Amino acid sequence: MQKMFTLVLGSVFAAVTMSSAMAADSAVTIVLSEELDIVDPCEASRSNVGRVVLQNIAETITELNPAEGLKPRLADSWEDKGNGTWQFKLHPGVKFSDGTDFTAEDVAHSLKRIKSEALTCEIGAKFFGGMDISSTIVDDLTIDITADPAQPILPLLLSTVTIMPAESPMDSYVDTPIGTGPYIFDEYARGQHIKLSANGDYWGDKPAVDAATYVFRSDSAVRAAMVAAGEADIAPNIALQDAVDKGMDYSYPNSETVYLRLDHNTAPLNDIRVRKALNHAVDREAFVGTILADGTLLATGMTPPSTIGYNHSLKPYTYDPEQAKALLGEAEADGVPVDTEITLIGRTNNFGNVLETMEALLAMFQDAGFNMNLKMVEVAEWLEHYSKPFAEDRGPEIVEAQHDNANGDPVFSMFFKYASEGLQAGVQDTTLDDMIAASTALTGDDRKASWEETFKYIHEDLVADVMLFHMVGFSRVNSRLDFTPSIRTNSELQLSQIGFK
Amino acid sequence: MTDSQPVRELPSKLVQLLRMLWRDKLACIAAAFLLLVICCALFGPMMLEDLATKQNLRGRNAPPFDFSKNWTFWLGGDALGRPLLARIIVAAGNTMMVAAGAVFCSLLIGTTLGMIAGYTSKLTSQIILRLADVIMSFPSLLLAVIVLYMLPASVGNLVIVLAITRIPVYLRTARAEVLEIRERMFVQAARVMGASTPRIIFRHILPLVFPTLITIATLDFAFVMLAESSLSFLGIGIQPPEITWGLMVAQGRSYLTSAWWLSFWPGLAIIFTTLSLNLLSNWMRVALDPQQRWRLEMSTQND
Amino acid sequence: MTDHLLDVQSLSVEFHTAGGTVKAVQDVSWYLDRGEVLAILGESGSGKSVSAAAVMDLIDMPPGRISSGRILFEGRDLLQLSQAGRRAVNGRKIAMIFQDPLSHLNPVYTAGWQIEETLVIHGTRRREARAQTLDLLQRVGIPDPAASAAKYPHQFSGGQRQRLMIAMALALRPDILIADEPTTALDVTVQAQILSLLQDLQRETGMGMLLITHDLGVVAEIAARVVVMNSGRIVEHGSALDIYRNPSHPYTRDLIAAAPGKGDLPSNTDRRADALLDVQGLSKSFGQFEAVRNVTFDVMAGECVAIVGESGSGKSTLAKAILRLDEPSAGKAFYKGRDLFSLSDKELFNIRRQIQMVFQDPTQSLNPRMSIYELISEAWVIHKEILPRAQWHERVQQLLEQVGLSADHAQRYPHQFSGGQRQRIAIARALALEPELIVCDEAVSALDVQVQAQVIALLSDLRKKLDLAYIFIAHDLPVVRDFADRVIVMQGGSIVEQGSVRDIFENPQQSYTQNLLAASLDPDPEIQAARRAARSL
Amino acid sequence: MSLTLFAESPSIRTFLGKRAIASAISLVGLVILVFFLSRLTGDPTALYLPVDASQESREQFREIHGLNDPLPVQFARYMGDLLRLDFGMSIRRAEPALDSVLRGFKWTLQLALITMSLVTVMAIVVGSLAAFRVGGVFDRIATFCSLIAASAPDFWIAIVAIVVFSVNLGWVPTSGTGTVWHWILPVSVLFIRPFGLILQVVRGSMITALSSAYVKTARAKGVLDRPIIFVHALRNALLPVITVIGDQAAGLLNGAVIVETIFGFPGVGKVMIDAILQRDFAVVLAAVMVTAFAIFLMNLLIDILYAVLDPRIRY
Repeated sequence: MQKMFTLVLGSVFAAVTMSSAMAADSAVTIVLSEELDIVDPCEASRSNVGRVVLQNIAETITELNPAEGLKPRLADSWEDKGNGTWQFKLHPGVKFSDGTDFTAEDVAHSLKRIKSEALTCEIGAKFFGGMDISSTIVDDLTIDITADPAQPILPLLLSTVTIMPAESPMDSYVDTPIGTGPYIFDEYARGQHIKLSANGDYWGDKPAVDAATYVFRSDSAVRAAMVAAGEADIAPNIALQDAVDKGMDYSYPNSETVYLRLDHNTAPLNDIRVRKALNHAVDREAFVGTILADGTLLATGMTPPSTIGYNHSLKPYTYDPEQAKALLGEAEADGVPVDTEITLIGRTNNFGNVLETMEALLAMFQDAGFNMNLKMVEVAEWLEHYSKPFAEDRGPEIVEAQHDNANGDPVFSMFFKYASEGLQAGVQDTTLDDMIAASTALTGDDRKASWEETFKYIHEDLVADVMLFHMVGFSRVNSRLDFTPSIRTNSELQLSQIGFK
Repeated sequence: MTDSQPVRELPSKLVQLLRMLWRDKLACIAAAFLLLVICCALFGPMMLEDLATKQNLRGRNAPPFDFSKNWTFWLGGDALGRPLLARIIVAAGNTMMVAAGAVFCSLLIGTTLGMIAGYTSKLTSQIILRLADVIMSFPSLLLAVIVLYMLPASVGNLVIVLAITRIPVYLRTARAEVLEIRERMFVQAARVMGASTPRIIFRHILPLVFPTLITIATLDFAFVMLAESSLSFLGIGIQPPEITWGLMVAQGRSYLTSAWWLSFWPGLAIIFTTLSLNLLSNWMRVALDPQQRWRLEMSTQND
Repeated sequence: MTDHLLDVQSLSVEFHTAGGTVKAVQDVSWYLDRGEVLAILGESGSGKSVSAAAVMDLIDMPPGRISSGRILFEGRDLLQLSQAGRRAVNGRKIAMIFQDPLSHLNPVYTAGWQIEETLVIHGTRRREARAQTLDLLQRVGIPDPAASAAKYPHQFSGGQRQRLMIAMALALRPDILIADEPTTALDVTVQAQILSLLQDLQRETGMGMLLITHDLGVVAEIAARVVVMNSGRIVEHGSALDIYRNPSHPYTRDLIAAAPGKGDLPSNTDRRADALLDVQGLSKSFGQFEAVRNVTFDVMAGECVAIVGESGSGKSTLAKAILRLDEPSAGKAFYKGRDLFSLSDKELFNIRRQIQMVFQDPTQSLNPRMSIYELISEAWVIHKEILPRAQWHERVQQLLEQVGLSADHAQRYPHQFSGGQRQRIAIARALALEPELIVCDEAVSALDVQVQAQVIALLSDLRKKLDLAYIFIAHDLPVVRDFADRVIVMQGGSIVEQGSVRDIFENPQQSYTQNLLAASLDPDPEIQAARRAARSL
Repeated sequence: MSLTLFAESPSIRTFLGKRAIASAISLVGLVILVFFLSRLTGDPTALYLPVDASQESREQFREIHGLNDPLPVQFARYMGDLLRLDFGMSIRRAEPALDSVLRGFKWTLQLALITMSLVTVMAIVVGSLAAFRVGGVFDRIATFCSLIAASAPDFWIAIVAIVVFSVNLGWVPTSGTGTVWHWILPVSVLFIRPFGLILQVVRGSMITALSSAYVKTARAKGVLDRPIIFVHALRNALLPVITVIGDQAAGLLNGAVIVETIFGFPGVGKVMIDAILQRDFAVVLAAVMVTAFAIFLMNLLIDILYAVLDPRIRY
């Protein structure tokens, strides 16, 4: 018995000392929700890749700061040369972690590489689809970049492009990324961890964090538990129900917007009264503070409210099941087949509590008199419903989707979601097509005003979709760190911004 | 005068069986509990369906043991404010249907194939055995994804997935038993009489294999329930608004730290049901084995 | 007080079963002295092994319970000893050998290891034990002891396995050896060898020996005193000769009367001209092994032909081949002029009902899950032309009465009957098909003597009434003496000798047949004593 | 005599040969089935490209990964590569599929070995002792506990264990790999169900063995209870137990998906489920083949073990 007790006590002691040793001094451990399959910086737009690589290993020439707007990073300045061409002056004296100098050639190569056919990098596909990007090297530290068609927000777009050395292969991913950032990629033990250490020759300020270890746990409860147990310092993205510790858990708008995409090509969803009825049937406020976090905003548009051109004057549709029923009745009287069974399609594990959310939505729609069933599908199948080409023989479908736009401009969303050619657009409306095209070409306040018009048109005139929520994310941060997660935490996690208390 | 000694009078089989069940108190409780679950499964969905799906977002995660509320809330409410007790009773229907369906199908198909493998030519037997090997090594998760990708995630299709993965168990057992029983004297006696192969299989061999298979099936019933809940955990099981206990546990596990009752009660339902099945199967193993039966036949005074 | 070596005093043992408490033995007393052989004689279910099991602490409790009595060994009551105390006696002071040595030897350890173990657990050093083991193997007549010690039980023959058991039991020269049916299921020639080995060893060591048996012949051969048991009680006790000559209890009298092979031999009769079954040059091999070699014989209608041989002689294989349960490798068998081996499935199906079989073990040949009615009427389910369904009930009752059972047994299940009754059911089932030839494969070998006599009487009776022909397969000669017309003696897959019963028993031509006859034990102790004397000359 | 003759006829080599052929047939069947069936779960393109990717880049992606060819052509190419032991490239990880799988398998193998060794030893000892006094207090407790163990959903146990032992008590790390301490929770959770199951089998099998005739002989020889249980009965009782141990071990080798997912354990089960959900077909196939092959080897080992334990079994 005595022996047993000693043993248990010993193990407790060992565990305590071990975990405190892990979280020692100026190294941090970050627990991510899924293992990184690829670490190539050209995939940095994927959030888990971005949290490791973006601005830690590979930097961009411009950088979007949610508070201050677009800031220089590897470029010191830029100017619009007209005809879609912008000239960038690069910061001198920057070196890659392998010792080579950072020059315009690297920028040119990186731009080519994100569009490489053999790689299909996500940055290229996501931000530079449907345009050609070419560059002209003026001198070592000056480069002209041209987009065709012209992009008024090209400097903003370039805040997504990670700069890699000119030697990076065009046809294969790198597994030890090299960049100009404040950290060096040390080791990737697949399935276990990634290790970064501070880059001694970094051109900028020396960060407080010396080294970082990334580990992967898919279960939110486990991630939260790890920070609580001192095994990890930051758990970006934990579930609402795990964020129970006021001292460690931070909530922040995470740039995600949840909405229900309506398919305007099928009856009865092609009738505006039916779409309005859907909007009135949802008690949005009931979700906030219950299934969804406090601080979740009711959405009227596809992008986060911080995006330029977001129309703050729009009001969410009121919860009014009676009106919904009345609208349905009207439509029915006009011969709209409102009894047709509608399929509500949700994506499993899309966000925390998606299942409960969808169940609650279904119940609300059914209460309002809709004939609807719910189908939860995993991502591959979900995409077939969400993205064009749609199946020919589909019935009326409502697809739940979560859209992320942390890049400050609606252009990253509008074309895909609302233009007739847009891959995920349920609407086909030429007026809207024109409005989007016009807004995209404008700059400054004109651009802002034009986007606001567009948002209003979508929300009030077309009633295109059922907009639901601007979501809130939770991160758990060990109290020894001086770090506050922000909207950017969804796509990057700059170690240099972390301090110690 | 051994030859003319009077025949022992024994009570009817059912009475004898019930008496043996009564001797094993644990198995008795288990049987009673299962009976209750079956009643819930049969009548619960009819009577409580509406109650169990009535949402109340503002009254979510109501804690258990609040006896001032309707009895359906005595075990608390779930994340959408629905009464847990009512949901558990309603979910019993699907849970039992999935498990019973899967066990029945795999038992039927597995036994048939096993009998054929055990009593026919070497080639057929080899083909069937290789098939069993393939099924055994086929990842059941992939199977689930395939079936539920092509077909909607209904109870029926879940049954298909689970049934296929369990076929080899019965197939192998049935085959092994057949190989043994076919050599027994009474099978030879039937052959001497000219009995056809189907008659030998169904009339002579099957009744002897059956007790073993039923014992395994009882155990498997528990296994299938757990497998179903695992699929739900991975998000490829049955999908809401359908409910099973497994799904309730899976949905509730994210609230473990804040509202433990969400996954605790359905988890308990699973544990109690599988435990009952295991106890009953244990009892059956003894009751159906002539060499062990005496343990249950002994008068209780010595117990 | 007592001065016997082992003294069992008014022992009662009961077992709990479904039907309530069964008293296995009641108030049983017997004793055993050094240097003598005591036999406990009884049929199955008489409780003859129970008191020995109590001596050895082999009764599982529960379900068993010793309700009263004492077992004194060298004056100490064994029942009062601790478990460790009793295990110290077992093997060292009192040893035991069993019937069916194959299942009583641990299949996964070598013979040498198992003998050594007896020595080692009672304190012999491992190295010495090894040497002694080889001596013991030598003594009990196992060839090549060193190689044999490394072999596993399944690699020995039945007789050798019993020798291993004996070596194991006698390793520590115990005071008492209990032998529970040591020669049952062994061939007669092997039985004789084992008995003589036991006698030699007993004389050598001067131990007391308790022999449990159902066989009067074994008693006559080896025992001086005998205790007769029936239904858990001792009915008679005395010297072997006294009891054989002057049995006082009716049970004992019946038992002695039932011993086979004492009737008058039938005279040779002329055989009818037409053969019912004519087997020509039949052979059957399994791989390299030739189980049956070029066997030729015939059976007339209404005739009873006995096939006698020891285990491995191929007699059962022959029967299976004739019934096409196994396909023969070569040869022909004409049944009423048609070759059985070249029949189509359809023709074979039709001929099935004319040749039936009764198996050795009625427990195994009756499907335990079918009622007697179902078992018998199955014949008509398969061969629908025999009887319309309306008459099944009546016919089943008729058949049951014909084989000496009662008509109301039809709804019961096989396990509710005794062994002899089950064999009667099996015979009724065979008769249901109205066959002309019945093959009886060791049909009475597993039965107690009295029951054996009854079943044989039934078979002869049926033969007369229904003009049946039999092929009667048996492993010892006395059984067939009263019953068969002709005898075929087989050895190693071939026929050694065939002829009429009288010829074979009175004038055997082949030495093998002569040995077989000589090895058969006579229930009369005097005759056995005379034979022993003749042998030792 | 004749019996031993038959039992020893085919040599061990022909036995191994036959087994290898049978397994090869199964393996080929498995590959065919997995190859075609997995393709029924849809086009991976949508998963790998951002939702906004254009038709052209989708087309490009399919071209690069050979998804445009008709299925039979893809299959022929795959089998051709397979003959050269080339298992194809993982789309997701941009590395040879076999590398991903073997890396995971290494962990799974260790996990399975440790867990099964513990399970085997514990189940045999406890089960044997329970069988010796059937219906006794020890037997009842052991049986009841083992049944409960076999009845609980493992993901539930896993999460509760983390909450209790790691967060509240702080005894062991929550998850991951690294030190010995990291193994405690996954092994414990994996241990529970096989332990309950195998304990039951050991108990049943030991009851049979202990009531057999040779045990009577041993008692008559004067062997004490403990050697009777662990020397005489156990070796005979092990055969059916080994079969069940094999089945359970096969289950673990297939990857303990749930436990690996929750504890962030980089095993092959995790690799497999990720590959399935991401439609990374090459990895799925490689994982299926590697585990099937491992299970084949294990079954062979079990057959050999049978023959070692029971001299009556000869191939």
